[in-house]
Amino acid sequence: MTITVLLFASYADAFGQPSVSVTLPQGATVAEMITRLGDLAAGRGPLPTTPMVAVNQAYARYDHVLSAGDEVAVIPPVAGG
Amino acid sequence: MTITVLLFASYADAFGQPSVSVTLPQGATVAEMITRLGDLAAGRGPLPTTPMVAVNQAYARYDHVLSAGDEVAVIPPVAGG
Amino acid sequence: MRTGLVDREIDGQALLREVAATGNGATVLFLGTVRDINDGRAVTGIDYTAYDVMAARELQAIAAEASGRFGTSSIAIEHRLGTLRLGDISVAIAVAHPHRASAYDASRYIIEELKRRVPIWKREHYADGTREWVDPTSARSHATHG
Amino acid sequence: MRTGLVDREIDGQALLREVAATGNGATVLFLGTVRDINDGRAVTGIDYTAYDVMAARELQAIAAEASGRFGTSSIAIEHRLGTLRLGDISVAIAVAHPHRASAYDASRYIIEELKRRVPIWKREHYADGTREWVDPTSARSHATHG
Repeated sequence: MTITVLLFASYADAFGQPSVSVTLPQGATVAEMITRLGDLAAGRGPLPTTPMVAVNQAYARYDHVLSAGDEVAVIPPVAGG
Repeated sequence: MTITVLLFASYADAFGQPSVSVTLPQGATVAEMITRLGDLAAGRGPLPTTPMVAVNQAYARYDHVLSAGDEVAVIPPVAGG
Repeated sequence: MRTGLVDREIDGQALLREVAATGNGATVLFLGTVRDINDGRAVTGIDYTAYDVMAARELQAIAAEASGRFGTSSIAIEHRLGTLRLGDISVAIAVAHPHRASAYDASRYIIEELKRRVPIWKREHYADGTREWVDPTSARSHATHG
Repeated sequence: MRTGLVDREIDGQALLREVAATGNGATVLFLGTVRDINDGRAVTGIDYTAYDVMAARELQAIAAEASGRFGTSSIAIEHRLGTLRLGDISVAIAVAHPHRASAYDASRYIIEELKRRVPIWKREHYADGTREWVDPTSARSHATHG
């Protein structure tokens, strides 16, 4: 399945775009998505090894299983306030 | 010496006036002033046995020695805010 | 740093303007207002009176203490005297600081010290027409106003 | 209870009006503003961006948690997005409650949770013309803004 991963702030700057498509096997977890994203990010910038992830607008654990159609986002360190 | 003692709120209501004159010997302490005031208050109302006292607009201890000309006040429980 | 006893409406916005400075990242404004219920009794208004000169001195001393302890001079405090209606602001405390933790702590310090030692008194008017001086040290009066 | 992300100036006075009620004796307004110095660098402005939909949901969740924990629905929160200048209000939190301790605690809870989990980011503009995303988890960045 292909998952569109939303990028923000420094992560969007690193990729030069606000989202990136990641191809994953059915039943892939957040952890696998992050590994794949890390490969794509190689040499681009500040993506840490274990960034925060949101699935369908809620923070998700790394063992969370993704489904086609999920809204997935990688969340840089937040700095509101 | 004669000391004018300022009264406020419930204490002023108890005495029916905003101040009361108390005659004290030279060298009298706050404690003696309060004892004398208690005699004057007998039967009038809510003056407690050990109210807070201010001398010259600062809280004073009961062993504080009064001088003629001091501004003395008996302070009911405060309720600002 | 400014403190005052006033006999007019308190304007919280004006206090905020007084403490604003681009070196401050956090501002805390506390407002005490007249509540409709106290200790289970229906309140319709409050008279505030003070030992004016001493109250002004204590307020100023508290502001100076807070300034020293928490490291900011961006402090403005007003307490209103006279007869207040429901919802009227009786006290306003504005504190600004580079950092939020100290802004909150300074604000809290000021209201707690104000309630502990500034010689101000209040007489509540009740719905049944009676009026009574409030004694926060009495058994009945706990966790009350503000 | 109302929360919102806005792209216009925040009006603290309007939030105070929203939470006013005669059952409340205490109101705490917190304002976060753009500071001229952060981590020792001269700041001239800040861009705020957000993952809008999730940020709105998290803000609303935080308000609901504060309401449940501290027992008041008199809560209004706004966070501004876009480019802010020095002194501009980035966040305003108004909480009113019958009693002051809970008003302070709820206000503090909301700002701490907001900073911990609402997906909002800021890019500071420095006097030397550079711009950088702020990472509060980095070693250099401690006890910073607000």
